[in-house]
Amino acid sequence: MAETKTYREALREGMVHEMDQDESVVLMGEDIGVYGGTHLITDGLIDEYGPKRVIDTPISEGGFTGAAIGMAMLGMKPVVEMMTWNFSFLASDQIIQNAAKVRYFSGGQVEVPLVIRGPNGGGVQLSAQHTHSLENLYGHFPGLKVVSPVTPNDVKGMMITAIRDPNPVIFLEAGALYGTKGEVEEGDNAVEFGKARVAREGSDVTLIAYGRQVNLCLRAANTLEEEDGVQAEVIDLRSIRPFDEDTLVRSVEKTHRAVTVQEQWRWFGVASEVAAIIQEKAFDSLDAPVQRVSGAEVPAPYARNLELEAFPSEKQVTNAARRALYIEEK
Amino acid sequence: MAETKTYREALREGMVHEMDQDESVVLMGEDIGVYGGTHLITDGLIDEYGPKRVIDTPISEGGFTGAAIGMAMLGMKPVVEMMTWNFSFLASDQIIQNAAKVRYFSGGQVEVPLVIRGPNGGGVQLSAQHTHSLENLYGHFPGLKVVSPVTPNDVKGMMITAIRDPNPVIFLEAGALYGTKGEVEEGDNAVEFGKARVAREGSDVTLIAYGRQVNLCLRAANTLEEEDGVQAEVIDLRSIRPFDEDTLVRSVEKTHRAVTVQEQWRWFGVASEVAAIIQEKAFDSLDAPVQRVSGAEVPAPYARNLELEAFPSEKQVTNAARRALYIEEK
Amino acid sequence: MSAEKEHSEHGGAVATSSERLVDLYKKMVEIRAFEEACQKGFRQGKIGGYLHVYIGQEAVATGFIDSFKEGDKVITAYRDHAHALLLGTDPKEVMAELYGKGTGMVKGKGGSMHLFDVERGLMGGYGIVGGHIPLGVGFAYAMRYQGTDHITQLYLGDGAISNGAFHEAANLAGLWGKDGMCPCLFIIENNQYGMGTSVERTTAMTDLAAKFDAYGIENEKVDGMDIEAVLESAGRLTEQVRETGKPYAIEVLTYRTAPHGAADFFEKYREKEEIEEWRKRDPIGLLEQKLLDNDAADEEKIDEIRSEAKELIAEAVKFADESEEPEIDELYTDVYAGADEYTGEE
Amino acid sequence: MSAEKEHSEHGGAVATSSERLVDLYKKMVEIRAFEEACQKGFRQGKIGGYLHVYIGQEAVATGFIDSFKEGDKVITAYRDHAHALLLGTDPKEVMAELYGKGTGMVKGKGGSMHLFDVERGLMGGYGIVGGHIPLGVGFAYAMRYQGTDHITQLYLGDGAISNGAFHEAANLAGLWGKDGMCPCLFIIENNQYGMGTSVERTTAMTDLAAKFDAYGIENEKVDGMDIEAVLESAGRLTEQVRETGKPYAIEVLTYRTAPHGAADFFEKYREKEEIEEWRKRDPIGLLEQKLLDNDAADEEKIDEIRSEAKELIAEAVKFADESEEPEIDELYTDVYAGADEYTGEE
Ligand SMILES: Cc1ncc(C[n+]2csc(CCOP(=O)(O)OP(=O)(O)O)c2C)c(N)n1
Ligand SMILES: Cc1ncc(C[n+]2csc(CCOP(=O)(O)OP(=O)(O)O)c2C)c(N)n1
Ligand SMILES: [Mg+2]
Ligand SMILES: [Mg+2]
Repeated sequence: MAETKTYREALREGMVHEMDQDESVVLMGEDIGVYGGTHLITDGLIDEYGPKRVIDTPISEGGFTGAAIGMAMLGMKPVVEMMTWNFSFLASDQIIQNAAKVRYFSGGQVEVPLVIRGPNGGGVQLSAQHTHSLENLYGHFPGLKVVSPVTPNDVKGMMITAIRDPNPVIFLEAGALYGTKGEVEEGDNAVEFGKARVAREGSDVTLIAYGRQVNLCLRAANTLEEEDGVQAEVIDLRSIRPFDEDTLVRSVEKTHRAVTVQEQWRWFGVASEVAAIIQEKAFDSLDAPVQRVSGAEVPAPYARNLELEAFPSEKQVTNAARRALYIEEK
Repeated sequence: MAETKTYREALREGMVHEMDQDESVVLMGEDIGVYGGTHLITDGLIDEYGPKRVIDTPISEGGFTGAAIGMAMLGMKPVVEMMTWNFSFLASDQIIQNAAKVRYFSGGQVEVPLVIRGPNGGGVQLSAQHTHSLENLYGHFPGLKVVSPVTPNDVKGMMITAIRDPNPVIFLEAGALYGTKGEVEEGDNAVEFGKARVAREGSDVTLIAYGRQVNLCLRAANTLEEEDGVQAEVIDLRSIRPFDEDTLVRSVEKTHRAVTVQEQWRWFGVASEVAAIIQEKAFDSLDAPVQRVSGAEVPAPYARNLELEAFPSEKQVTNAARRALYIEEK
Repeated sequence: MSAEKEHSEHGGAVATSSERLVDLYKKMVEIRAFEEACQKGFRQGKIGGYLHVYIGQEAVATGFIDSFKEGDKVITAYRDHAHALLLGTDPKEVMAELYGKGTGMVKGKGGSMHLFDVERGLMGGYGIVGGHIPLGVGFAYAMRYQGTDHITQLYLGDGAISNGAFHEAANLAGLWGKDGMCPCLFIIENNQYGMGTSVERTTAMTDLAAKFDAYGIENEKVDGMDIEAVLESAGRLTEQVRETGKPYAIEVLTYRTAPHGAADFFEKYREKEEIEEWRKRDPIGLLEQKLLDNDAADEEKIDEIRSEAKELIAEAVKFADESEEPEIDELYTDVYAGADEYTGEE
Repeated sequence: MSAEKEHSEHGGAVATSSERLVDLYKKMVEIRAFEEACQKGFRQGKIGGYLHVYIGQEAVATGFIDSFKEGDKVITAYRDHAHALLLGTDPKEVMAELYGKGTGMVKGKGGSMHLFDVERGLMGGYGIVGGHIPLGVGFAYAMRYQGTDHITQLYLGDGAISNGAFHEAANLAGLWGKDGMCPCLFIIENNQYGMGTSVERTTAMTDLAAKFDAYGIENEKVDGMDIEAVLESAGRLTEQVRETGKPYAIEVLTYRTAPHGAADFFEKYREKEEIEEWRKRDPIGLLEQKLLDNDAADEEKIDEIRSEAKELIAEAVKFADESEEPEIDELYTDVYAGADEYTGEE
């Protein structure tokens, strides 16, 4: 059974599914209760579950994330809303120094079953301070898991998995896609972490992305088929840590060419890691360098024309694929 | 004229050199004044320059880094000591959201001539919360410059350049090497950012590192020469952002093989970027995949044997080189 | 900002000259007209991103910037249009910024949340709640270090007080103030809500001025709907801070009658009646009544001011609308200062 | 921690039974002996990393942990050996941890700064100043949410108060306490220095207890060198926090007569005379004098206690020294919980 739902509805459904099964699941964050949530993900939940399970917090990302870590250490399962991931630098000490490591430096005496979720990435003219894609930043640290679902079905299923995971999970939502629709399985559709998804099969070149750039790659794949007769395979990584190297490598062994696309900045980004992995594990299969497409190396600008220029475009992706295929760019 | 000095002395000399020339240079940080500095870098300077130029701060990394950004915006040149970079997560919002971006989102109306300096990396059993190598983290963000000098001469010359730079500079010192000695040029030995240094010439394989792993690579290069008759070239990146792609690529065009070494964790690290660049820009020259050597994927442990196991070893480097050369590992 | 000021011997509020009040009224009406035009521009899709207007709070910045002297600095969060207008930035350039145009005050790069006019003392416009507070304290130190008598006017919201950045910066200010090295006037715009969270739901101790006791910073409160009361505090405290080099904090009780942001429609967190009650104390309405009562202005004068303001703002909107988007190459400028303008792509 | 407690009707300090005082004396002497052995181990190169001892402050944790009940939680920073010993962890396991051995209480993975004994209520040992405070507040919420009457004893230093993490956590505690959801006792170990910075050089307002006023948290002070005074506060406040679910803060005035860390030799930031003055109020010395004065113990008893403590710690050192380093495979365990134990290397 599957129904068409928005990303927003599916995400909320995942949380509600676990709240109904497990009293230890609580939600925390700024304006998630009385206000209804800035992105309306949690709208109405305070009425249903009460203020002890849907906890409105002051504007203190470090403090309430730290408190949630403490709760998790005692067996609660907090789901913290970072109103946007842009504010998470203020909680980064708690996330990196405590959540990611306390299990290790306690010699395994505690677990931190914590989810921190919120919209990641830009696209709606929020400018420099409100536009970041932080998957590489958090993905760097052992102890954390980092996921980035793009379909409504995945966002529900991965939220269910995230809440059940006994480790801290950085849950990066495609903020620009809250309103997009897709089929969502009813009930428990838990999606395992660490398994990439082949979003489109193809034989000529592999396009690798995650989050909303997956949709961009799918559009680019269509264009490549129409304009160049090229069959692109599109891989949705879904999970940044753990990371599914096998699916990538298998695809490149078939296609011999790869393009990796990210909204984030190029340097030390996910695309760099993908390129490094492919050249390492599929060196002999590669017929061309792995091409990277990234955001422009500037803080995000406000003006619409500049913003559009700053993010990866379909044209950049198709041209990167063409370079990998040694055919002329358009 | 050059004299033999410790890394610590050379670093301090760089700061003093600029303080003497420019009243707008001030030092700030925890215990840098009366206490003498946790690592004794600034010992005695408060007596010489007074408490208005050598400013002891409370334990509030975010607050004083932010204040330093404000000072810099009005034309002062603060050099902030992060007692260790491990505490910088608490200042990351100020560094990333304000220092790196305020020039951009003010439309170029301000400059932020700020240096943030302190020891980076581990090695002395400080365990999980006090052992980080954050070059990729800060290197990701446009608006920042990030450097990582390893020789005494470079630490002085790059400090001089950092203080003169009108942009925020993340100055990552090789904390474990404060006591090591080397030749240091007298006077103004400013070292340009963005130029890598060939620390050893060789023709068979390129070893790429920065910070204290450069020394590890130099040792590995000697071993490779002795044991395998292999001539390794060693490149010290020196500057992570800006980054010198040319020197790298030129070297690999000569050696056809590369190993990149970092103390930091593998995922989304500098070594991944190096591998991505080389496969991109020297694809046809490469005779083997770029090999990466990184820290173990665990929070840093305390016990000495575990810590030694967690950091890159000479053996890992020589074996990585052997893999790149398709000769047997030892 | 040239009108003469009259202070009582004892620093208490005294009647302000009619001419000056009319001038201030004019400013507030202009701000209101500007903000209403913004709301319209947002609905029309001409303004993107986040938009936070100042409706209901006009007397605060108007009153304090009245005491601004050349060389002083103003820094605030994202609710920053009024501050720019009061410091003298042409409304055209402000509106063009919001429209994302190359003629905007920061070239279309920042938008509503990031207004800067450094020449006039406006040091920004910041989007991370609390994040600007340490900067303002740093300005204050720098200005004393450089031997001037300038001060920072540092505006912050009630919501920002819960943030660690506030705490660390206020503590530094108190400490540096002991040596006369922190001429910083903290102006807490307590509009009683941080987004949808009332002050009572943000902290157990709701006396925001008194929070500065913890940092050894003297503090007081003022009614932010009464421009004369604000003026009195502003004049007195600005000069005190300037003289002593010590920080001071003033909690200004006000209310935003507009929603938090332009995209915030529901306002489930407060009652319509509450908004209505506060509208009765609208700072523009109160001043208008006072002007009429005291014969400082008649209905005709009021109408004239209102229609002049409308016209001024209409021109700004027209200018913004007709301006060009930034040149596409502007994407890559202003990342790094200095000759190299390095953008990370060698 | 089984000795009987005697409280006055009015919550004031009353004479504590002799037996109990002797018991507490013994604990403090053991802690002191342990810490001195640590300093020696550090000089010998047997202990690495950072080492922070508790010498001079023994009465604080000893007094408060006396009121600890099963199920309660203790959390502190890196100066944590005493807390472990008082909660009942075998000194052998504590010392083995510092020696980086596999028999250590956290398997040699954490070292001095990261002692945990979760079964006994010790929730750690943290190295980032202030970073543990939000965790302790979270514990308190969780324990009420789970329907227990346990409380958090949250220890923090004077230096930590300047950090934003303190501010945010204390504010949350005050807020949650309004609903009885935050049974957290903040114990400020004011040893007057954060590393080399005295409280006066850290903040303009040095009354650390009063800083909690800003969060609506009741607070008071106690002399941390006088074990009886500490006991009285501990007993009364622990039960009050347990009953009300509201946080409370107590500033405990104490002094570390040892250097900040074992590698900190110079101590340029304080006068030798100051240290000498405080040594006269050494909590162990004061209690010893009291025991002798009141005939609660004679010299012989004292000697016996001291030599038993020495022996206990000597055994711990021997155990630590003779234990094996952790198995090398332990490097990769405890990174992730759950079946997968994923370490990032597929
Ligand atoms: C650190 C951070 N957290 C959350 C937000 C989202 N946010 C924007 S405005 C706001 C409310 C701020 O309230 P207040 O300081 O009272 O200012 P006001 O909007 O009332 O002027 C919040 C939570 C943010 N911008 N920064
Ligand atoms: C965030 C952070 N900044 C700096 C340090 C370095 N440091 C370790 S202990 C210390 C002093 C802390 O003083 P206090 O809180 O009074 O505790 P005490 O050492 O006196 O017990 C400092 C600055 C740190 N560990 N964490
Ligand atoms: Mg507000
Ligand atoms: Mg202290």
